[in-house]
Amino acid sequence: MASIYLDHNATTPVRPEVYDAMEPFFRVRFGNASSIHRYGQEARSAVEEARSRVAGLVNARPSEIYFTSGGTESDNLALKGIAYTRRAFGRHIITTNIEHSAVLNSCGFLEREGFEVTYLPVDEYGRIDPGQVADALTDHTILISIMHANNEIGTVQPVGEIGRIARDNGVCFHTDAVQSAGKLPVDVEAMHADLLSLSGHKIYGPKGVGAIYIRNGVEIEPTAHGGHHENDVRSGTENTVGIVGLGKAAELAAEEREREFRNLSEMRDALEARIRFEIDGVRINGHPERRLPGTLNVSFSGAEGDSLIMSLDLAGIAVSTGSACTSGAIEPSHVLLALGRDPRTALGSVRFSFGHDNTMEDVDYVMSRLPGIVSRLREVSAAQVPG
Amino acid sequence: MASIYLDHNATTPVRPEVYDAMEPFFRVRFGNASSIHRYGQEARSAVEEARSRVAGLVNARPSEIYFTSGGTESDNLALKGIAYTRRAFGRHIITTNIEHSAVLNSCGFLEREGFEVTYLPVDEYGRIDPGQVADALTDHTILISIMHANNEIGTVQPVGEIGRIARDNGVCFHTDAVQSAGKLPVDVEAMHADLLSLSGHKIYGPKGVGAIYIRNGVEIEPTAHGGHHENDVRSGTENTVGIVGLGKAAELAAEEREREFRNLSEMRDALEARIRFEIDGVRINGHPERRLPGTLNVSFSGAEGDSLIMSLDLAGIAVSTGSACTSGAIEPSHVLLALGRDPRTALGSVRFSFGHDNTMEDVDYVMSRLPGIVSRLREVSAAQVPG
Amino acid sequence: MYSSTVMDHFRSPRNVGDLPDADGVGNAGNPISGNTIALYLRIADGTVTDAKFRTFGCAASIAASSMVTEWLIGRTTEQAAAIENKTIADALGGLPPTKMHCSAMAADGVRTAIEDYRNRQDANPKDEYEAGKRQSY
Amino acid sequence: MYSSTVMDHFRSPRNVGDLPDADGVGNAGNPISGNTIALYLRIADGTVTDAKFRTFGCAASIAASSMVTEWLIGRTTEQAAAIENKTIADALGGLPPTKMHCSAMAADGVRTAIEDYRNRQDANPKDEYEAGKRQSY
Ligand SMILES: Cc1ncc(COP(=O)(O)O)c(C=O)c1O
Ligand SMILES: Cc1ncc(COP(=O)(O)O)c(C=O)c1O
Repeated sequence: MASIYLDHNATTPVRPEVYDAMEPFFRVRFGNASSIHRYGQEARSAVEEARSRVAGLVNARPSEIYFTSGGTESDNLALKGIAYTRRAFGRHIITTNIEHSAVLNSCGFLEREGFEVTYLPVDEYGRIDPGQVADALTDHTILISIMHANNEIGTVQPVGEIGRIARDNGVCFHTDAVQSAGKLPVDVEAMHADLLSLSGHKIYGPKGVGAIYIRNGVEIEPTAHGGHHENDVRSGTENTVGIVGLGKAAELAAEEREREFRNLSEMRDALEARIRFEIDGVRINGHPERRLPGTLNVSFSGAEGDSLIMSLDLAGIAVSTGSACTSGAIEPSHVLLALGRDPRTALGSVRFSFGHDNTMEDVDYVMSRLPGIVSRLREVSAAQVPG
Repeated sequence: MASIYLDHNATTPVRPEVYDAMEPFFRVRFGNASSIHRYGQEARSAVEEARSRVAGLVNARPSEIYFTSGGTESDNLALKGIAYTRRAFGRHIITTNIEHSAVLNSCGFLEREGFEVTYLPVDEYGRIDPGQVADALTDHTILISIMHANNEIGTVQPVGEIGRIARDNGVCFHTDAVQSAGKLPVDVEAMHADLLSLSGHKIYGPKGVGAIYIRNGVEIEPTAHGGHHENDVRSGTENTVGIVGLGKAAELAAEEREREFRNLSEMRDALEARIRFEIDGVRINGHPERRLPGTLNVSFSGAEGDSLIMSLDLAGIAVSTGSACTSGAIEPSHVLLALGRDPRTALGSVRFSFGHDNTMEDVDYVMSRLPGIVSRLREVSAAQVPG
Repeated sequence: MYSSTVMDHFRSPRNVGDLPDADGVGNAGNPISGNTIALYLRIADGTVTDAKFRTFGCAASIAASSMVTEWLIGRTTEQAAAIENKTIADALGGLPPTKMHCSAMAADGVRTAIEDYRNRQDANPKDEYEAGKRQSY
Repeated sequence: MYSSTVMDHFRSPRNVGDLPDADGVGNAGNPISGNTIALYLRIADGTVTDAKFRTFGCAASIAASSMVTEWLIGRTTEQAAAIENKTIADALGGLPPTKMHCSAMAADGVRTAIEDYRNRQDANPKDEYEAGKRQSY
């Protein structure tokens, strides 16, 4: 049976080059990077090499990169770490209503701890206007956290301009670049970013490892206290295997970004064109141009997302409704609602996300099955279709 | 050249069985465990199988096990999570002055946040008397956190009795079992533990993954907020590879614990006897009986620990001074000072920690080099030796 | 995640459609932001003789809807009115805890359809016995 | 972690020992809870002619101590007194930032030894020229 993976925004397989780089660190070069004997030194030098590679991906200095357990931890550290460090100066944070739940729920926690959070609304394409950010600033604003590219719809934010506003106003700027790394240029200088989150498993590295860029001189309260690892920003024995994998993945991502962009765009655009042409009652979610190359989010009126995914899965096509949802409860995506979609339309949406190993044949295969699946589900729900 | 690893309390190599279990999850079964398609379902079932195995190691129910990024995160979550959840009932925490820095520095953070922490002193062997714990309880005590076995000296605490006191007084009990798992019986029921920390890389699993046991019904504020993973206790895309590795490692640890205990004890006791017999001016740190099987911490008067380690490393023997120290600054171990050692003696200490692959020949090899190294360093420092 | 019965009913749902001259129609679920079912029943002599559905929802909702139509045919209105959410889930070989609400929706559909049938009966009793029996409740 | 020069001086430290009739002795470091050095100098005509050390400390401290004795022999007391921590670290081919304090301890040892020598000279000047020169400071 076909087995076509089109859910690369959820996670990616580890690339062979990455796997090969990691392999020796499981059993041979397995030392604790903080040990002073040779096992430790071998691990340490591998960790530092990986740090340079990650720094290279985002145009930072190696000393500004700290390893974490993933994008979620990086986001939590950025939000809470800055909030706790700067709370004497103010307790106001600005973000958007389409951030990843790692940012939104860190903000929720901070609100319960007495911080005030402004959730900026986006336009129908999911874009923030930098002017909105400027207008939301108060004397008490300590942090702006706005993602580079959205995981569900792929919309890319004008982070350079937002960073400029933050810088000019002496406010910290964090951006979640988990989805954009390896697909778009990510440059902490061009973005005027003070903090930036990355995750290994979205760029063909391993799960359970991520990184955070913290500009030299920006103080941060750790969220993981302990043995003073990672220059006292993030404690815990270094995950050498994961870090080496992330380093290698970052290197490949930087090298191949332009080619990747072209390939992913081509496949995504082909699928988008064919869906529009061959299926009625569809609506594309996200910005027409300012969008991640491989991401295509589509609403199919009258067909429910989970059923679509299940049917596609039975046909050997793996896609998702947007963010991998753990609760199992059906809830319309907060991102699609933020675009102004009605809940029913939001519920009938599917995200296709292309990756390194996809080909144009995959597009053909999807289009050999998708129209039939959509009409079958519409048949099942017929009386229920509004409009 | 010889290559003898005697630093298993710092970290362990991944065992081949563990490696084999993990291997398919990098590139083949690489799905996000929260995705609903088959890639996700494969990952999910592997994660749940691992959860059962970890539960088996500590006699818990699978639903009471949550995966984290390691022992440090588990400790942070236990301390801060309970502190934040229960602060309305009181702000007093009881721990010891020989805990791992993950616990001590989480406590330090909580003190800065307005909690009060009692650091119980230990006796000359590093033991806490349960009576001390009972005496330290106040009406405001919400949490007792006392480690099962100490990483530097191996001393084992009477956690069952301490847990009993906690239970009888309606106080939460957390124990850090990072070092004891796989070496001693670890049973959350016998310990009356409400929370318990584990780490993968100390039991021949991978680095960057750990677990926390949280008794059913114990509420906890997460430290990583996000996509509601791990039943909303710990967000972040599941590190399937690491979790599967931890599961397999836990299974092996449970199966082999008794044999491991005998082997490690035998080698440790042999090394201890020979050091006492063949080298003057030594002192063993830790409890003579209530001690981890593979751990031997020795002070060599007049020889400095870092130099000893470096010299042993040059001879192909990897050991450490106690905890893998990341600052590089020389500071006497807080654990040895807590035993009442003077700082100079504390600085002259080395921890040998045996593991699965060591043999009696390793003991012979160490003893063919150690006496010469100690006397050479004593010669270098001669005038400096006090007493 | 899902039992083979769920998958079977999702792949090949039974009794999809509507009954233009149904004796009872039940709508359940959340039409604004969730799954919905429309259940159509034909009832004769106090017994369900035909059942059809339309469902907008996840795989479990569709399977539960399909299963419930099969279950209904041949049941008395009393049996139907007393349906429990668990009955449907059990018939499906179980549902994940987070999907139990799908069987609940199907059960609500049944109860609403029976209620609709009874209301119609009350308004226009064509079966005195049935109407009488119902009054003894 | 360490340069090959550090490792060489750590493996085979030069000038380990003491000089019973030293002209200047320098103790530095933290005798209670840290590394310590005892540096012994023989000085003739304002020039270091021999140097020995005893050090309790990490590999970097021992290497720095060894290196500094080699550096000292043949230097004038002025040169010795003006020693900088960085001079020693550089001679060792660099030290990790967290180990710079080891070269600082060795430099302190030198300064203290020279001071001790000069104090002895002041108390019992056998070299008038040297004593006079010093007063011009
Ligand atoms: C935009 C964004 N931020 C953060 C995360 C969280 O990263 P991780 O899965 O590594 O915890 C994700 C993916 O899940 C994401 O898409
Ligand atoms: C007793 C103890 N607790 C906690 C930890 C921290 O675990 P990890 O290295 O997985 O962060 C360690 C080891 O470093 C330990 O020995």
